[in-house]
Order: sequence, then C-alpha cells, then structure tokens
Amino acid sequence: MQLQKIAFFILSVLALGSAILVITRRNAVHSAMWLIATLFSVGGIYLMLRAEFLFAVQIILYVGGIMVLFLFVVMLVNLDVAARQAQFSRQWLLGLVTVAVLAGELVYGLYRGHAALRLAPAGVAAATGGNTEAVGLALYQNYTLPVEIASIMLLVAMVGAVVMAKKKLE
Amino acid sequence: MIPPEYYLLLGTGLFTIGVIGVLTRRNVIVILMSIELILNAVNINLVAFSQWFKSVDGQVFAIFVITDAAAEAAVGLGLIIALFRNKETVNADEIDLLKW
Amino acid sequence: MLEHIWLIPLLPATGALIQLLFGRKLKNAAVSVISVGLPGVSFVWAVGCFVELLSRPERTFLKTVYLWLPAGAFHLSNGALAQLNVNVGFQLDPLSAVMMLIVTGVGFLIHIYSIGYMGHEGGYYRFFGYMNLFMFSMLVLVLADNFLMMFAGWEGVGLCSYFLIGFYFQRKSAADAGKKAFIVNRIGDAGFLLGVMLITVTFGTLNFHEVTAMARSGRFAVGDGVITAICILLFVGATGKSAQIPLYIWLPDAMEGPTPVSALIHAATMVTAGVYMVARSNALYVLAPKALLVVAVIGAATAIWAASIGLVQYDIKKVLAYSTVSQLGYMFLACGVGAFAAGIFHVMTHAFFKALLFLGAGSVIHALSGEQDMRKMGGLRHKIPITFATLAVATLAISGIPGLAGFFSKDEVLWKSYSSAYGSPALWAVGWITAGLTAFYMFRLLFLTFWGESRVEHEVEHHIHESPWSMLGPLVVLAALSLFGGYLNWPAETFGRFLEPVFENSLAASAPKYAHSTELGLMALSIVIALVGLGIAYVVYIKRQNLRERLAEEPGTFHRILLNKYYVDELYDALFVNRTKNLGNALAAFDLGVVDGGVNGAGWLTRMSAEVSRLWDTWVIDGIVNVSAMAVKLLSYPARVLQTGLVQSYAWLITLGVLIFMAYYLVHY
Amino acid sequence: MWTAFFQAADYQAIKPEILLTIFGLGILLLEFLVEKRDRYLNAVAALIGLGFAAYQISWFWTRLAGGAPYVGFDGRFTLDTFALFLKLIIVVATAIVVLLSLKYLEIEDANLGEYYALLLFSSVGMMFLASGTDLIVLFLGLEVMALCEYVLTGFLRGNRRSNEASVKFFLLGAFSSGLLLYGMSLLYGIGGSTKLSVISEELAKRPVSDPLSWVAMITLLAGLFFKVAAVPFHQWTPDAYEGAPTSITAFISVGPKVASFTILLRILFACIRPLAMEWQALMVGVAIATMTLGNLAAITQTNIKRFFGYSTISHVGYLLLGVIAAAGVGAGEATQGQKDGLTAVVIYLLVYAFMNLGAFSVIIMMRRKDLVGDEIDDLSGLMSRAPGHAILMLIFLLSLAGVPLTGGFIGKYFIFLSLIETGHYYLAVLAVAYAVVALYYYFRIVVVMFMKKAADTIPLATGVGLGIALAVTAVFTLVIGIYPEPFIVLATEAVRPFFS
Amino acid sequence: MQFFHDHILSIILFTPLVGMIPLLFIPGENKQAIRWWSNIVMFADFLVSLPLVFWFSNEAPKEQLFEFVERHEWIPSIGAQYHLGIDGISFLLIMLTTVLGFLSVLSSWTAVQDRLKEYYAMFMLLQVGMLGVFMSLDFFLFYVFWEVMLVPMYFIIGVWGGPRKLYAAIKFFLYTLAGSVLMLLGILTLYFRYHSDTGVYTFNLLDLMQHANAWPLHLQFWVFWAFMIGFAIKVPMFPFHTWLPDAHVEAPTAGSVILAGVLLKMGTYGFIRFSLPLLPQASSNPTIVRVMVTLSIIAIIYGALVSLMQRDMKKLIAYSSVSHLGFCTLGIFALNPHGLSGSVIQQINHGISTGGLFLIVGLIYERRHTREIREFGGLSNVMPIYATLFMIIMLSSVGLPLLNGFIGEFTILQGAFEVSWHWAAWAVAGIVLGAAYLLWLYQRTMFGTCDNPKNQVLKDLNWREIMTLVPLIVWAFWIGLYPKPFFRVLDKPVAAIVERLNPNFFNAPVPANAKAAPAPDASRPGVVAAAAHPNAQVPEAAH
Repeated sequence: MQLQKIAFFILSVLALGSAILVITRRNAVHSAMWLIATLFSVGGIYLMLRAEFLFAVQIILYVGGIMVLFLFVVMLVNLDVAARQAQFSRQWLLGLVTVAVLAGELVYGLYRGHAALRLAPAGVAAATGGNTEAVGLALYQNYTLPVEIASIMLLVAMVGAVVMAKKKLE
Repeated sequence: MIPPEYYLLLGTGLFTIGVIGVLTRRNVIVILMSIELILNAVNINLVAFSQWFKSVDGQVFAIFVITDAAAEAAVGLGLIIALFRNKETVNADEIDLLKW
Repeated sequence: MLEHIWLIPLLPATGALIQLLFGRKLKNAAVSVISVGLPGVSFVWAVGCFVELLSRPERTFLKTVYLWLPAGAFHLSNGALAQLNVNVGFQLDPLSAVMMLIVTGVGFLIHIYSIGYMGHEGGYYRFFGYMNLFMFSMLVLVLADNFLMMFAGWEGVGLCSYFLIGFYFQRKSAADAGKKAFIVNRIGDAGFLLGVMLITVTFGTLNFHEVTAMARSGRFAVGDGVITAICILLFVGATGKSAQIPLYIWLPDAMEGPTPVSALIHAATMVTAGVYMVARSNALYVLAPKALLVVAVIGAATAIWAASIGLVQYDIKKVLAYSTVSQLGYMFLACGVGAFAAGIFHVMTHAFFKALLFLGAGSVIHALSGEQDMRKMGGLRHKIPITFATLAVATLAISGIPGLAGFFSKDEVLWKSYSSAYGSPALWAVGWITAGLTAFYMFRLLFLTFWGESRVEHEVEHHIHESPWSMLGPLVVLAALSLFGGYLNWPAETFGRFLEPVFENSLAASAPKYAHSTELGLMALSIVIALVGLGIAYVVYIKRQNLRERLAEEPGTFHRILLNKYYVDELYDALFVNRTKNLGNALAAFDLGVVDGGVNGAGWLTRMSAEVSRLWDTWVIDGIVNVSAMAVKLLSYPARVLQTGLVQSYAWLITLGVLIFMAYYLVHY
Repeated sequence: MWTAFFQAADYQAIKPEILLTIFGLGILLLEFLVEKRDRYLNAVAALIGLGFAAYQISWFWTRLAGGAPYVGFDGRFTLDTFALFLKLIIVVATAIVVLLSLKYLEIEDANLGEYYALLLFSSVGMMFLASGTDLIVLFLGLEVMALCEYVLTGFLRGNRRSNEASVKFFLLGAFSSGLLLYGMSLLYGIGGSTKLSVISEELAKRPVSDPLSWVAMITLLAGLFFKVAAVPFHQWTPDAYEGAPTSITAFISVGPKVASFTILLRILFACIRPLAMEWQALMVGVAIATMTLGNLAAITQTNIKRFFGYSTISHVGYLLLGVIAAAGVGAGEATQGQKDGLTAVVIYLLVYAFMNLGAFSVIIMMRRKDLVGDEIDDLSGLMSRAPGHAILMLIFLLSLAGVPLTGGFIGKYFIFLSLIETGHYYLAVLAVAYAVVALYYYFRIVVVMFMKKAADTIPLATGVGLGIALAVTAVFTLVIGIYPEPFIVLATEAVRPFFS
Repeated sequence: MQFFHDHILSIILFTPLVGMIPLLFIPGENKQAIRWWSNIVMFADFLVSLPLVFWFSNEAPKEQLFEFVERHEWIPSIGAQYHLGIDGISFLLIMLTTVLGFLSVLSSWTAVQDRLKEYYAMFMLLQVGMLGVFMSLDFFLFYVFWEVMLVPMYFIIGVWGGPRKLYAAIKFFLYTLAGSVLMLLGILTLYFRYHSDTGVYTFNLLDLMQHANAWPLHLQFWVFWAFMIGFAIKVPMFPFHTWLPDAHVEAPTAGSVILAGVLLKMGTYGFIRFSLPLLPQASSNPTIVRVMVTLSIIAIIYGALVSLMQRDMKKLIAYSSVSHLGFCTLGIFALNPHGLSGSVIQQINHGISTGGLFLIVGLIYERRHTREIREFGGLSNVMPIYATLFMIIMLSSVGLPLLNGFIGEFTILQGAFEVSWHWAAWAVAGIVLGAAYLLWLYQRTMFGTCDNPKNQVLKDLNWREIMTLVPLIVWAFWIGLYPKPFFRVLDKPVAAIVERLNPNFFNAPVPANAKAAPAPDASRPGVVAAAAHPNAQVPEAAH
C-alpha cells in the first residue's frame, strides 16, 4: 500500500507541478509540452485507479489528438511575436488573489465540515472481466443515448471547425 | 488503498491552477489549455469516485468529458484561427471591440 | 296672480336672456322697450300679488315650484336621520312683499332713468342685460322660501354687481373694483354658506317657515350656542353684502360703476340684502342675544365710522357711498336691538332717498359731462333747477328733517336703540351723533354743488344742461316718495303692524319700556343735532368760504386721517402684505398701485404663498421624479464600468460570483 | 444484461431529435447539390424538418398529456409534458429564426447550408437537454447546444465583431462548463450515480450544511447561471448579442435561454431539491442583482442589439423570481404559490420567445445593404416609413414591458401572483418597480420610432420569411395577451410532472 | 331590440373600436373623409349610449345594484371574466365620457392637421379604454382597460403635444403606471386572499365585496394604500399631482379635455367603486380618513393658490383641476350620502366645466398659438360670443348657484360639514380662492382695452366651435337648475356604499320634526334603502 501512496504522491506532484508550469511558461509551445506532461501524469493516476481504458483514451485521444491540434495552432499563429509580449493580463494579481481566497474558502469549508464529509457507501467489486470490457458494455448498454449525442457533438465540432477554419466562405 | 479525499484534493488543486490560468494568461491558446486542466481535474474526481463506487459510470462520464474536450478544442482553435486571421493577435485583452 | 308669483323674477330673467344672447343685434329702442318693459310688468305683477296678499286672511303665502336639490339622507347634529330636500319655492309675506315692492318699484324707476343716462354709452344692451339679470337675482333673493335659494340670489346679485361695477371694463380701476367687490363678498358668502350648513344639520331643513317654526317651538333655549353660531355666521355674510365693518371696503370702490348701478345696487336694493336676511332670520336672532349685540355694535360702529369718513370726501359719489354704508349701519343697529321692523322701515325710506340722491348726483354728473369732484362744481342751482330741487328734498330727508321720510325711520331706529330690551343709551348716543354728521356731510354736498360761485372748468361750463325727462321723471317720483314715504308708519305704526306676523315675538323684545315723553325728548334732540349739522355746514361752506379753503390747504391731523378713510385699505395692505411697518409706507405702496385693486393685500399674500408652493412644486415634487430618473442613469454607470469588454474580467467576475456564494455558505452554515 | 440495449420504444421517444439530425445532415449534403441562388432550399428543408419534429412532439403530447411520463434509455431520458412543452417552444423558435435568417444571410452574403444545419443540431441538443434526466445527457446536450452557438455567433468570419464575440463567448462558455462539470463530478461523488433521481435521494440523506454538497451546488449553479445569463455571470450576453449576426442574436436570446431554463428547472427541482431553501436564498440575491442590472444598464444603451441583451437579462431576473416562488416544489404537496411560480416561468418563457423574436424580426429588417442598422437611432421615424412594422414593433415592446392585452402581461401577472402567494411581498414590490423602469427604456425606442424624424429612406429589408415570422409572433403575442386561457391550461399541464 | 338592450354596454364599448377599422383603410391624404368618419363614429357612440338614459331604472331591487349586466367566461383558469354592468355612478360617468369624447374629437377638426388617421384612431382607442374602466365589474378586466388606456393617451400627448411633449408624456405614463402596478399588487393580494379563504379564484367584484368584511384590518390597510397610490396619482391628489400640469400644458386641446374631463375621474371612481366597498374597515378608519381628507383639503387650497400664480392659461386650469378634484375626494371621504353623491355630481361638473374651459383655451390657442395670459386682454371687444360662452363656463366652474358647480360643491361641503365643520370651513376657503383665480383670469383676458394688434384681428367663433361648447353649457344649466334626476340616479348606489361602510347609518332614529321636513317621496331608493331597516319606516309613515 505504501508503494501506492508514494506513486500517488509522485504523480500528483508531477501533475500539479507541470500544471503550474503550463500556466507560467512564456512560450505557448512550452506550455503545450508541459500540458502533455500533466496529461501523462493524470493518465498515470487513471492507471492507479484501474481505469486502463481511460488511460488509453487519455494517451491516444488527448495527447495524440488534442495536443497535436494545439501544437498545430500554436505554430500557425506566429508565436515569436506573442512570446515577446507580456504574458500575464493586467488584472493577473486581482485574479490570483480572488482564486486564492476562493481556494481558501473551499479548503476551510471542507476542513470545517470534514466530519460530515463522506461519500455514498462504497460499491461492491465491479463486474467480471477487464475494465475495458466493462466500460464498453456500459457505453453500449446503459449509455447508448449519450453516445448518440456525443456523436452529434463531434459532428457539430467538425462542421464548426470547418466553417471557422476554411479559407473563405463558399 | 488511497481514500478518495486525496484525489479530491488533487483535483481541486488542478482545478484551481486551471482557473488561475484562465484568469491571468493573455494568450488565448494558453487559456484554452488551462481549461483543459480544469477538465482533467473533473476527470480525476470522476474516476476516483467511480473506483470508490466500483462502478464504471464515472469512467464513462470521463470519456464523454474527454470527447467534449476534443470538440471544444476543435471549435475553439478554429475560432482562434479565424480571430488571428482577422486581427493578427491571440491576446485575450486585445479582444475589446465590444464593451459597455 | 299669487299662483304665478314666479313670473316676477322670471320676467326680468327673460329680458336678461334676450339681451345677452341677441342684444347685439337689437336697436337701442328695442332694447329699452324689452328690458325696461319686462321689469315694469313684473312691478305691476308684484303690486297685483301684494294686493291679493292683503285680501287674504293669512299673511303668508307659500308656493313650491319644484324639488330642486334632493340631496338625500343625512344625520342631524343630534344623530337623527333626515332627508335634505331643497325646493325652488317662493314665500310671500309682509317682509318679502315690502322688499319685492322696493326692488321692483325702485328698480323700474332706475331702469327708466338709465334709458336717458346710458343713452350714448357703448354696450347699451349689455348694461340692460346685466340690470335685468340683477333684478332677477334680487327678486329670487327676497322671494325665496329657503336659505339655499336665498343664497343663490345672494350670489347672483354679487355677480351682477361685479359685472356692473366693471361695466366700463376698459378702465382697469373699474375692473379691479368689480373683482374686489366680488371677492370681498365671497368672503362674506363663505360665512353665509357655513351658516346655512349649520342650519341644515341643526334643523334638518332650510325652509324659512320650518326653521322659524322650530325656533319658536321652544326647542332651543335663549342663548343656545349653536343658534348663536348660526346667527354670527349669517351676519358675516351680511357684513359682506351690506358693507359693514370690516368688509365695507368694497362699496366705495364700487362707485366705479355707472351711476344708475350705484343707485339700484349699492344704495336701494342689494346692499340691504344683509338687513333683509337678518330680519328674515329674526326668529333665530331673538334666541341669540350675543349675536344681536354683535349686530348692534357693528351696525352702530359702521354708522359713525363711515359717516365720519363721508365728512371730507370730495368725490360726490364717494360721499354718497359712505353715507350709504353709514345708513346701513343704522339698519343693522335697528335689527341688533331687535327692532327689525324699524330696520326694514329704514331700508324702505333709505331706498327712496338714497336712490334719489344717486340719481340726482348722476344727473349732476351727466350735466357736467362726467365731472365727479365737488371742488369743480358749485352754483349749479339755477342751471339745473329740477335736479337741484329733488336733490334738496333727498338731502332734507336723509338728514332727518321732520316731516320727511328719513326723519320717521331714523327716529324710529334711534328710539328703539334707546328703548328696546337690547338697546342702550350708548348705542343711541352713537346713532345720535351720526345723525349730526350725516346732516353735515349731506348739506356740505348740497352746498358745494349748488351754492357758491361756479368752479366748473370752462370747456365744460358752456354746455351744462338739464337732463332729459326720462331721467327727471324718476327723480320726481322718488322725491315724492321721500317726501311722503314716512307717513306709512305715522301716526299709527301701520307699517310695523303690517310686518308683525313676520316678527311676532321679536316685537316683544323691542317693546318700549319708557314714557312717551322720553320718546318726544329724544326726538327733539335728534332734530336739534340734525339742525346743528346743517348749521355747521352752512357756516363752513357758505358763510365763511375761507375757512373751507384753510381746511383744504392744511388739513388737521384728524382731517387728514379722515381724508384717507382711516387708512383702512392701507391697513389691510399692511396687515396682509405685512411688508410695511408704518402707514406712510403703506400709503406710498398703495399710491404706487399694488398690483390688483383693493384685495391686493390678500392678493399679495396669496401670490407669495402661491409662489412658494409653485417653487415647492417645481423643485421638490418634480425634483423627486427627475432626480430618481437621474439616479437610474447614475446607477446604470457601474454596470457599464464592469462591462470592460475584456474576456478575462468577465471570467473574473464569474469567479467572484462563486466566491461570494461560497462566502454566503461559510457565513450562514 | 442486454435488456437496455436497443429498445424500439426508446428510439420512438427520440424520433424528433433523430429527424432533425437527419435533416441537418441532409442540408449539409444539399449544400453541394443546389445552385447558389437556390440556397433558400436549405431553409425550406430545415423548416420541413422542424415541421415534422413539431408534429411529432405534439403527437407525443396528445399521448402523454394527463398521463405518466415515458422513461427510457435506462432512466436517463424522460419524456414528460414539461419536456414536450419546452421542446415545442424550442422547435417553433428555431423555425422562426430560420425564417428570419433567409433575407439577412443573403444581405450578409453568408447563406450557407452549415448555418441551418447548425441551427438544427443545436436545437437537437436543446431537446435532449429538455428531457435528459441524467447528468451526462444534460451535459452533452448542453455542449451540443453551446458549440453550435459559438460557431453561429462567429459565423460571419470576416466580421471582426462577430468573430470577437464568438471567441469571448467560447472562452467563457468553456470556462463555465468547466465549473458545471466540476459540480457534476462532485454530485456524482455524492450520489454514486449520474441519475438525477438517485442523486437527489442521496442528497436528502446529508445535512444541509454538508460542504461537499454545497460546493457541488455552487459550482453547478455558477455554470447554469452563466447559461441563463444571471448576474454576475451575465457579462457575455451583451457582447455576444452585439457581435453575433442579428438572426443569431435572436436565436441565442430565445432558444438557448429556454433550454437553459429547462435544465435549470430540472436540476433545481429534480436533483438538488433537498437544498431548495439554500439555493432559494442564493437565488433571491441573484434575481435582485439581475433585475437591477438588466433594467438599469438597458437605459443607457444606444446599440439596439446590446439593448436587447440587457433587456433579456432583466427578463431572466423576472423568470428567476418565478423560480424562487416555486422553490421547494417536489417536497410533499406543492402549494398554489409554488405551482403558480412554475407555471409563471413556463408561460413567461413561451411569451418571451414570441415577443423577443418578433422584436428581432423588426430589428433585422434594419440590416440593409451597406447599412448596418443596429443602432437605436436607425429606427427613427419608422412610423412614417413603415407604419405596419412600427405598430407591430410597438406591440412587441408593450409586451416586453408587460402592458395588458399583450402576452408579456400574462407572464408578469403570474410572476407577481406567485410572489404574493408565497409571501415574497418585497420582491413583488421590487419587481413592480422595475416594471416601471422597463417601460421607461422600452419607450425610448417607441419615442424614436414614432416621434423622431426618419433617419434614412432606404426601404426595409422585407421578405416572405420575415413576413410570416412577424405574423406568427405578433399573432401569438396578442392572442396570449387577449385570450390566454388555452396557453395557461397547457402550461399548468406542462409543469404537472414536477408535483409528485 | 332586445339584443340591443341586453348587450348595450358591449355595443357602446366597442363601437369606437369597430369604427376604427374602416378608418385605417381611408387613405391618409383624404383628410376630410377621415375627419368626417371619425366624428360620425364618435357621435354614433354617443347615440348608442343615449338609450341608457331612458332604460336606466332605479326600480331594480336594492340588492341588485348593477344593471345591463353582461357576463361571460374569459380566462376561467384564473377566474377572470368579461363582466360588465353599471350602476348610477358609472352610468353618469359613461354619459360624460361619450359626450366629451365626441366633443373633443369635434373640437380638433381644424386644430390637428398632421397624422390625422393615427390621431383619431388613438382617440377611439382611448374611448374604449375609458368606457371599459367605467363598465367592468371584473377586477382583471378593469385593470386591463385601466392600463390599455394609458397607451393612446401617451401618444396623444407625445405626438401631437407641445414643445416639451416627450417629457410630459413619459412623466404621465411613468407616474400612472407606477401607481397602477402597485394597484395590481393590491388586487392580486385580495384575489389571493379570497382564494385562500374560499378556495375559489375570482376577480368578480361582487364576490369580493361579499367577502370584504372577512379581510383582516392590516390586510385592508396595505391594500388600501396600494389602491390609494394608484388612484391618488390618477386623481391626482396632492402630492402626486405634478404630472398633471405638464401633461395638460403639453397635450393638444382635445387631449386635455379628455384628460381633465374623464381620465381624472377614473381615480375618484376607483375610490368609490373599489376602495370603499372592498375595504370598508380600512376606508372608514379614522387615521386613513384623516389622511385622505387632509390631503384633499391641501389639494383644494394649494391648487387654488398655485392657479392664482400661473401665467399660462392651461396650467392655471390644470391646477384648478387639482383644486376641484380635492373637493371630490373630500366628498368621498366624508363617507356619507351627501359627500358621495356630491362628489360624483362634482366629477360630472368638473368634466363639464373644466372640459369646457380647456376647449375655450384651445379655441384661442388655435387662433394665436399662445396661451400666455399677458398676451391677451380686452378680447370681449373683438370676440363677444367667445367672451359670453367663456363667462358662463367660467361661472359654472366658480360654482355660481343655478349653475352646475354650485350643486356639487354645496352637497360636498354639506357632507363634509356633517362630519366636521373644520373640514367645511377649510374647503370653503377654497371656494373663495376659486372665485379669485378664475375671475382674475377672465378679467385679464377678456376685459380691458384690446391693444395688442394681433388680438384686434381675431375672428369670433364659427358654428362648429359654438356647437362644441353649447352642449356643455346646456348640461351645466341642467344640473344647476334641475339636478334632481342626477341625485335620483345616484341614491341607490350611494346608499349601498354608505351602508357597507356604516351599516347603522340608516337605522338612526328619526327626529320628531320629521313631519316638518318636506315629504321625501317613497320612490326614492335612498329612502328605500333606509326603509330596509325596520325602525327606519318612520319617514314613510310621516307623510
């Protein structure tokens, strides 16, 4: 069990650290790189949580798909100009303080009520077979409707991206 | 066995960082990345819970979240390109044509 | 004829209607025929009614025409339920008969006179229209059988006097005088109206005979508070209409109107309405000794006060005006001591000789083509003999020379003021002195006008002429009346007896409790004082001309005060305006011409308060509205400030929202 | 094990959505077939699709009205009168928007099939939103709707305003849905399931002061308030309204608004009901802020689209009042006040859809070749130029201001009534006061239209579609105002599902 | 005929609306046609309202207060009905409305030249709104008409008004709207309360009245204030009156006529029809009565004083309206038959006199395009007919006996006096001032020399113009000389209201001198009402 804890802590530190780097790097490409790192560590967390399928999705779809897209765009817009400009908005301090206060509130709230803080009773061991199978079954049995909707969503995204990105209307 | 609170905290951390990113960065793309961070935070929560409940619902939800992230990224980046085409910038605080 | 008594007021009304609607189209002749003819007819009718009344056993005739104001149920002051129904109805009894005859008779004469006098005035038809309208209102007033209808007439005559005073409305002074008259009257009317309402809630009815009946039924003790209040309120009305202290100020100004108007309205009829009203409600007054006292005192005071002012006036009509006021004082004095009959008697005689005086004065003015200042007259007695003769008769009559009308009535008043239960030597004394003053200023008028060498300007001088017979005729008739009118009540108080049914037990109040010798003595005294007055006038104005000039040049303090009519108008200014400390300034201000007429005092007050309230209106109340509109605009500003157009500030606000929610949670749970 | 897999009945239940999707795809194909001048066929196709959908929905209504709702897809999809009513509003609204768009797109030279396709897709998303009873379904529906909105807002890519608006809208939208998701994840943690019913049971077991449920509720509400544009989450609204193509402004001011309120009501009354008193307290503050800001800010606007942005916000404030009155519905026997509160919201949404679209269909005519026409002053002297349109606009404005004999009054009437019935007197007085303010700024436009000199002489951009749209909206606005009975009946039926 | 008899109210109500439709199809440039048609329609409306005069009976039993009742379901689910019916009070006001409606349209024949069609259409709508307010017995319906009527008035002021029309119009609208929405809250409160007591949703006035006494006092208080503000703004009572001068000054003549003649009455009507019968305890509560009466008296005197100050004729008359309506409210809150019937009569009078005065001012304004008093003077030299008519109307407004004003004012004062002589005393002051400002106005404009060359060329009135005034004058004399019919009509409703407020009013003992009092004829419902109480038989027995 200790091992697990240690792994968890390493992963979370990695995740948080890289996340912080994501939002602090001057160069957008670096940010993207660090985001990938974050995604990897989060993926690791999934793995710890026995969500192998999700881990796979995370790596393939997220890192392999979305982040590449990001990088494309970052390259597309000329970053050398952007990189030379100030990276933080004028209200950054204000924002920071606000979020700090908010986080403070959250932590305090949770700490204050942690006695009451309990989840619904833990479930019993999952269905037989691997996680992937379970997820697959769930998707196509109980979650058929969401899948349909998701398909529409992706269609919309596709059309939208096309409309937005293609050189000229027509 | 790690109690879900830990994951919760991790999630909160990521979430917070994401919000900070949204509030402070000028570069629209980076803001978009920060939003991705928030989504990951959500996912961590979901998966942690799903493991706690020994049910895959959470993971399924997470999958859909990722899908959504993909869709958003596609559309969002499309918009950003269009924006860049129009005014050669990706800075959030230069998008100020519309106010009051 | 009695059955159709309503014709009497209606005929002049039709005349008025015709004149005001189509008069413009009619020829002067037609106008004269119609609006002198109709009052004439109604005079004849009145005489007819009078005769018929005499031929009847009972002295009161009631005629209800229709239900006028069925105002519905209400609670009496004693909490009982009653219905207020006011009729249009006429009451003919000795009192109203007398008044009716005076009004129609004298009125008719004056109409005839006006044909000549107004002959070449513009707005001939308008004049007669108003005159007829006045006749109508006055007749309604005297013939009404209830207080409300009386009030209707009361307001009507006020209105007509407003129009007739302001007849020469091109003259601002005239218009102002008219307004002053109307508004001062309105103030009195307010009192009257309140009195009427108090009567309603006390008696549950407004009919004279019912009120009288209840009053005499003994339901109310003598000195009853409510009744006293009623009487006082009514008397306030009377002071307004009959120009008593403190509301007499309008009458002198009213002389702005054409002379026939002054004769008809401000001498013979309207101004006596107050007396009539008091006499009409005698049943109430005898229940309210305090009120009677007030009436008597005010009457006496007014009598001497006005007389004293009259002493020094130079405007011939002003003199007559003040004399009228003072004579009215006599009448109220009589009523005040419970001698209503005497009062009415004096009303009648006064109607004769005062009308005569005014018409005569009018004739003089006419002769002098509009000159009214006595200092520019004199030595006219050969130039306009008839006018002179008639005026002389009137003068003798008013100053109480034995044998003429005035003597009898005035003597009656004085005697009653001394002898009656409510009378007192003091009241008599005042009356007595006043008699002297009267004699003085009347003869002063006579002498200044007709004796001495002419002081008339030259361009006027050569076309002095005697008036046409249309004017002289009425003069002669009235002269005759002033000569013999007195004998109606002498030797055997016929007139008084005739009025008895109206005044019943109030006679007891004024029953003489002295020996006959006392009466004769007093009579002698009053004759003496009259002669004294005459004498002084003779000395000052005929024997020792220079004395008069001296008076004129450096008038003594008292004289000056009198000249300025005790500064009352100014006083009112000072009081109401309260913007001047001493009378001198007040006078100055007055000479500068405070913006509108005589009530300018009240006028100014209202204007100031009105100005204030207008400011309040525009600044405070509007202010609230407009300021709130502005506030809205201001408040919308923050919204604009937040809307920076920067996406991140929006995101920040969202976060802030979450933060606030969270804070709410932490605070409340 | 395979029970939940492919039940014909379930697919019957989502027939309208399917239809619309098919038509959407069809339009995308049609795009390549038709000539440029026949582009109107896209619109026609879209209308046909919407027509079918509408028919289908009303058919469902006839089956379900008065009866029990249909629950399908393993309890994640509920077809009840509430859902149907709002779906109908959405479909009709979309149809009207399609009618509005034709002429406008020609003028903007952006008459693309994608436009209509996206409209249809987004309405599909909304319809799922209307009947989803599962966090995932709701979330996905919301996203479909949102993504379409983003794209459509930026549809005029050449136009910088449009473009900026869409970027802003997108960033904030994504951010807010992040919040929403975070809340949902916590709810899942609380309930152990993504089904609303289960979650609300679990919530009921926890103390109201439980931080977890609070954090969940707050983040959730933040996300939802963003969608309905309630202060302080409203700021995207004016900008998006101003930047977006006018037809789309009309769309997002109605369709998504309605849809967002459906999800709001679902979540409030079907999910976090146990916290009713808590969220009510929050919402009172939000509602007051919303009405205040919306009404006050509208006064100073000069751009009419922006103006309508704020006016929308103020209407949202009124709607929230209705929700406040209804708070606590579902727990035991609902009081008359609560019922009226919900009815008020539903009726208000219905009326709002018509009057707002009507107003926009007049505004959209102001857009003419080489004349942007989105300033209030562009309406100057409309009375002298186009009396008919001016009078119609007057009707819509009166309705928006809530003057009797127009639909707007009925909506406000129910709001006031419910507030009084539930004892929120001060809110009622406030609402009334703001009604006066609202009148004040709506009449600014009336003044411009009726009492100012005409600004230009270029004829209005009219068209068949616009004509029909105007007719429909005007008729409904007036009919609902003059004879609201049937609509009230429908609305009461529509909210019945909420009363257990 | 029967149909006509049964639906006469609806017919009166909708004639203008129906007449409006053809109007919309008359081409705009054909001005004569538009004028003729509009006048015909409005006159037709007057004609159809005329039968009421003959058919309106007081023979109906006491408990059946309203006649010509029409009742149909409208919005069953909220209990709103299309429910019309009139009693004496609304009957008089309806006649006033139809007459003034026609006259005002007639008066704008030449006064209005642009956008005729809209102008007349607005007037017709306005007519519908006003009539509806006076006819409806359903609170919802009432409110609808009440609000709807604002819109045309807004346009009449805002489009055809004077220089500051926009300000005036929006001020008018906001003021009145603010009032009426508060009133709406009041209505809803009663409505909701009735429902929670009886489980029935209804706006039916009669039902609510039945229930009135069951409402707790505090509720009545709140609702009363809500109503009060709504109505007081309309009346307008001090201090809610400031919209009035602006609205009047800016509005076109006809607008002012309607505004003063009818719209203001809606406030007082509201008090009589709703506040008093629905909230008896509250409205007879000493504190409230004191407040209302104080405000009324302030209005009377204040309005008169301010009028004295005005330089603009219309403004002067506007403020005089404040004063006159002060009398009306005073009468209402005397809460006794005299006060109430007097108040209604006075409302009619005010409609006649002030309406007339506005017409008068309009006529001169049309000729000179100014209303500044000092611009005029000596007009009676050049316009004698004008001067005469002006005089009569002025006098009727002053309250000269034998003209209408006096009847109303006296009855009101009498009513007030029966409660407290202080009230009457104060109010009488108002009468004195009333004489002052109107006479002064008349003097300054009509008397004196006509030295302003612009005035010397003025033409006197033509026949149409005379015809707009004559009916009013005739009516004024009618009320002044023979007001009996009016009181007859009012007796029953007034008695009913008084009984609601003070059930024992007619049980008071009858004085010994009842015999002396002139016999009240038994046909008078006021008496019938009294007779309804066993121990009130005596007056009948008396004769």
